[in-house]
Amino acid sequence: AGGLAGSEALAASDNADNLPPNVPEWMKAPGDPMGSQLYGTPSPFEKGVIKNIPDNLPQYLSASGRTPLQDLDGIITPNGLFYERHHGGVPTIDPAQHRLMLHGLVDRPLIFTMDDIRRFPSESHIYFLECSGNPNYKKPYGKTASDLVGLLSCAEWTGVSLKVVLQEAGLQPGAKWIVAEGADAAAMTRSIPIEKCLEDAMLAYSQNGERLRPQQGYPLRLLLPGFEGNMSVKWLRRLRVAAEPTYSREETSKYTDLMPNGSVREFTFYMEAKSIITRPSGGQRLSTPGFHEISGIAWSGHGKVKRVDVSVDDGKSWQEAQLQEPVLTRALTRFRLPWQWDGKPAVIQSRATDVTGYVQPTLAELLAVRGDNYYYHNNAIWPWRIAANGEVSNASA
Amino acid sequence: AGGLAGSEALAASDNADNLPPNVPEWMKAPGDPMGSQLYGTPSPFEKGVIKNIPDNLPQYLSASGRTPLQDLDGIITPNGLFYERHHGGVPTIDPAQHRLMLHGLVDRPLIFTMDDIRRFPSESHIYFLECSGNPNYKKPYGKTASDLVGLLSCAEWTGVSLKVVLQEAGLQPGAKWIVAEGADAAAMTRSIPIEKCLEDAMLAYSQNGERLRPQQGYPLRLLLPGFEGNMSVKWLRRLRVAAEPTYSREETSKYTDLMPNGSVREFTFYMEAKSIITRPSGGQRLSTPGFHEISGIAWSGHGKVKRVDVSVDDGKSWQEAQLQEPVLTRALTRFRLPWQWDGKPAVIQSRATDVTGYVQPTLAELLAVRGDNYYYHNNAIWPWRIAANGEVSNASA
Amino acid sequence: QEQGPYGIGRSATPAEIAGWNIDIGGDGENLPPGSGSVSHGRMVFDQQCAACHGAKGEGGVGDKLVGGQGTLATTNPVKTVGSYWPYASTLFDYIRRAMPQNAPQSLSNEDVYAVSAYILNMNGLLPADATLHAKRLSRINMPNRNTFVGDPRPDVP
Amino acid sequence: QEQGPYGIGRSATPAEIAGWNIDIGGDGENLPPGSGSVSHGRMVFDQQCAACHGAKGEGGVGDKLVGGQGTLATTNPVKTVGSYWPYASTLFDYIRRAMPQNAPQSLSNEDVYAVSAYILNMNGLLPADATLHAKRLSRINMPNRNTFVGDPRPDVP
Ligand code: HEC
Ligand code: HEC
Ligand SMILES: [Ca+2]
Ligand SMILES: [Ca+2]
Ligand SMILES: [Ca+2]
Ligand SMILES: [Ca+2]
Ligand SMILES: [Ca+2]
Ligand SMILES: [Ca+2]
Ligand SMILES: [Co+2]
Ligand SMILES: [Co+2]
Repeated sequence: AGGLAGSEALAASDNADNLPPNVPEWMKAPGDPMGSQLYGTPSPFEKGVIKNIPDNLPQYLSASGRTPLQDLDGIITPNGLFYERHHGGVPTIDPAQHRLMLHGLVDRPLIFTMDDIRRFPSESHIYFLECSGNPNYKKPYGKTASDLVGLLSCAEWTGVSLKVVLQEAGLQPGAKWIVAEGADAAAMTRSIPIEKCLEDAMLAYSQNGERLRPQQGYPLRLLLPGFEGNMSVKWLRRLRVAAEPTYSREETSKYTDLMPNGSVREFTFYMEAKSIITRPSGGQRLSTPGFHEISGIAWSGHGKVKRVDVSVDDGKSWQEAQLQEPVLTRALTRFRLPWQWDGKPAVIQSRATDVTGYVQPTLAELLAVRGDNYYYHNNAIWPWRIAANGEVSNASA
Repeated sequence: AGGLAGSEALAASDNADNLPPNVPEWMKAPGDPMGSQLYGTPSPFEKGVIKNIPDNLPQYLSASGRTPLQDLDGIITPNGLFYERHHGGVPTIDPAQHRLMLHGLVDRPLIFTMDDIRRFPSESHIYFLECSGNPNYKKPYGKTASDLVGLLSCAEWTGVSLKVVLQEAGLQPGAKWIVAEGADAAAMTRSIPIEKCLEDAMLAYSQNGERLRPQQGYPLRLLLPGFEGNMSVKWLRRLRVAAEPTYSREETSKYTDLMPNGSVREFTFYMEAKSIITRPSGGQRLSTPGFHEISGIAWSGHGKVKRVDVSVDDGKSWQEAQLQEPVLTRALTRFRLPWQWDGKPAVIQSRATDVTGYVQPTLAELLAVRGDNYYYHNNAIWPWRIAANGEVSNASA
Repeated sequence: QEQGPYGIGRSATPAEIAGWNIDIGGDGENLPPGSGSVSHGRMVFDQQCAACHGAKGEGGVGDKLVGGQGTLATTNPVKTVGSYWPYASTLFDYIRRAMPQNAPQSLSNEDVYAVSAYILNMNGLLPADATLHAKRLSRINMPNRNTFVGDPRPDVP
Repeated sequence: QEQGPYGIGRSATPAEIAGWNIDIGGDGENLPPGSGSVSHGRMVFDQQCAACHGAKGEGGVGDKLVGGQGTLATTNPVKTVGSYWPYASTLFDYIRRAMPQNAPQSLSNEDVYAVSAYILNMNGLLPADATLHAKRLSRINMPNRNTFVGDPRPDVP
């Protein structure tokens, strides 16, 4: 799975029974019967492609598991590998007993069943979700793309526009914020500006076609495209329309950004433009000099990715990468650049520019302004170092 | 999961411990710890959303399992629910021992490892795949959308353009067909016109981000967008460039279309424009008169869907449905129409038109020309009957 | 109060809203009646919190809850309720909804007031003989209250 | 034979290609040497095929292999090797690659010739004393050969 190296070596160490001119053994006997997996799973040979969990977590109720970005292609994250971050474990919710309450500055406080929610007009969009602590600003930085920015995934979401649901209740004058609450053991609570709620916020119940996974908020979650992932409250049970934010623990103690002078930025919602090369990337190895495609993902909370530039000479020069169509708003965008590796040490990196003209900064530029006590919203360029033997490692580590 | 009815009833029969004003039990104790599923699975409450397998199959080595379309939203099929059709079971292939041989009318016959294949420039596209026998033309017709057209799924595929791989070997003059062979127990063999191979054919290794599932051809499959699914040969091990088709059993005995006069259409590759309403659809029930969105999927092997019309009065009048952007070439397109159900019996149906101007026909129109011995390429409109109690059933059954 | 455009959902009753709405505003809005003393809070803390947060709130599996004042602009900032949090009301809100982590929403309002009082006391923000209630909690002046600013990004490059 | 544009992959040797290329053309191209008689084919069939296809090829878990000639334009068409298949060479190709279903690619070329001969014989397309080999197989005139036409769609609406 995902290795760039070693298959010729592997094959050579195997016996050659299955290699030409021999007929491989799996053609000489029937395979597994149809329906042996009523809900399919990956090949046993992909068993290493799982969520990436730090080895040294103090506890697992409030923790995160990362998408193995370096093993994935395209822009869709399969649901089984979607990143996880939660604060009180993953609740097991019976959808028939789940309710969404909508109250506060509305004409008609309402309670909805899941079937009610599904009766509203629906919409589907491919959006990324990213945790804002992805990663923080302090060394040691991770080894792989997943270690660095694996709190990032992308899926096709289906649900109802929050605006439509708000209209059903009728917003009252003075409605400026909506406080969203999850039905988990953390009763996760975040305040969202009303502008976002009326722009592109969704109440999502499906993810890549099927119903949300428990780890992603089954049976209902808020989805705020381009905002830090924590705000897209999972297991959504309550929306309170208010004049002011609630100043919850998650928007004061956490998810605020400490500057070197001790001042703190609050309500820092947007995930700014970012990109990373996933192939070749840390932990992989180029098997041979010669042609290797450089491929990665780019995204911006502010809208579409406009361009991605790639440097293969440690930032001295940059070439524009090709973007895979369709380039979608607030979705991952796959970029690619053909490359001939001459077998010499090299440093490669990517740099995204979004529709607003914003250009992804270097880590040094971020640190110069923000210092390394700043914890969230690190959208630095992550260069990879390629050694003469083809091994790829984090050039910033 | 996916029911349109009964949640109020369900909730009423449950005790009210978890309903407002009470705090539900899943907020009062921690949920499952992060990482308890290193590869995630759906909620236990979705255990009924699985592949749909006919109850009376003679055997399971050469058989099919259908996507539960009526339970899905959007256009992406999650990999676990992607439809299955194979002819010798699902082989378990070690990718390190898998080879692709490319030979015949080429300058340089070549053998590729999987790592070789992955070194080529890659591309990603969202394409549907549909089995051509989806369904056949004889009664009884199925009860649900899945029974009718569930041999249909859609994913984001990543791989290399077949054209690029062919250029690596160098096509010789006279190359008109490519014969593709699978490494399964059926050694599945199909002939593909060279034009398709040079247009948009792919060798795909990833599906919705992760590597192909075994049921979909792990580690490598051919992908022929818009052609009948059987031709997108799975477990691909060999491509022979030839002057003529091979007339394999699968392109003569099967996958040919018998006309009423006894003549047989062969090499009928394209899947023509088609659509179906998935919600409300057979087996579901409208819980109450009032607003219900009509939602479904449309697709065409010839390119993009141009429009979908929906009738709620048994075909007397038609309204243009809204298409979910982005509308992609040879991908599923989600359509929607707002609808107020007055609580009276009704017949609803959808009709797709593609970029070529082709309009999806009725079953009667198809039968008039093709008769019911014709087996494949049934792209009929499937109307749903809604009873006064809200129950939805197949109006053609 | 006519119906909404789609006629979907049913009215939420005041009792239902009251049962579910546990949000406390920054200014103490929606704080419940009741009160709790620092000394009772110490008992609650020792029994139900210290295992994770340390006997003196110095941290463990759970966050450090005490100290750090004056460190925010240093190379080793220590962020706690006392040094970092802008609103004391958030303490009541968060403990009630999420703590103790093994049994959230199990404390009475009185115990939440009490244990909040004790944490504030350990941070030097409430005298040892104090009793906390809605009005008093709303008036507590958190040291870091005025360092919070809005989002000036893009700040780089 | 210089390299391709990307220099990826290695040359396939003639022996490797021969080992893997089991495609037979409609005109018998690539049929291997060897031969098999109808009578030997009956033995192979009885032992390795009849369990699934019936003692006389009338079908079972596996397809019906015999009969149906003249039924294609009726309301009950019976599609078999004898009534439907345009090329006899396909029979050799398919049996060799996929049958018996429980052990594909286990028959010798001789046995494939033989059992093909027997199936053709049961369909009245080969005399009982015949022996099948590449040349003879290529020349067999399948009854349904000339009803195959191309794809005229769109045919409806
Ligand atoms: C079983 C372990 C455990 C127990 C018992 C526990 N906590 Fe916690 N507490 C935690 C963890 C873990 C966190 C961090 C949660 C997160 O970040 O999602 C936390 C966070 C907190 C915070 C927020 C700190 C910050 O700076 O953001 C407060 C306040 C708190 N707990 C108070 C309490 C009180 C009061 C009690 C007892 C009534 C208690 N805790 C019992 C584990 C525990
Ligand atoms: C274990 C069961 C089984 C055995 C044993 C078996 N077959 Fe089959 N056969 C099948 C099945 C099932 C099919 C249909 C496969 C499909 O459609 O994918 C089939 C298909 C065929 C077909 C194609 C029929 C058509 O009309 O397309 C031929 C020819 C055939 N078998 C010949 C043989 C011969 C010759 C043998 C013995 C050497 C044999 N089979 C042994 C199960 C079997
Ligand atoms: Ca072996
Ligand atoms: Ca690890
Ligand atoms: Ca109960
Ligand atoms: Ca069934
Ligand atoms: Ca206020
Ligand atoms: Ca020829
Ligand atoms: Co008490
Ligand atoms: Co023999």
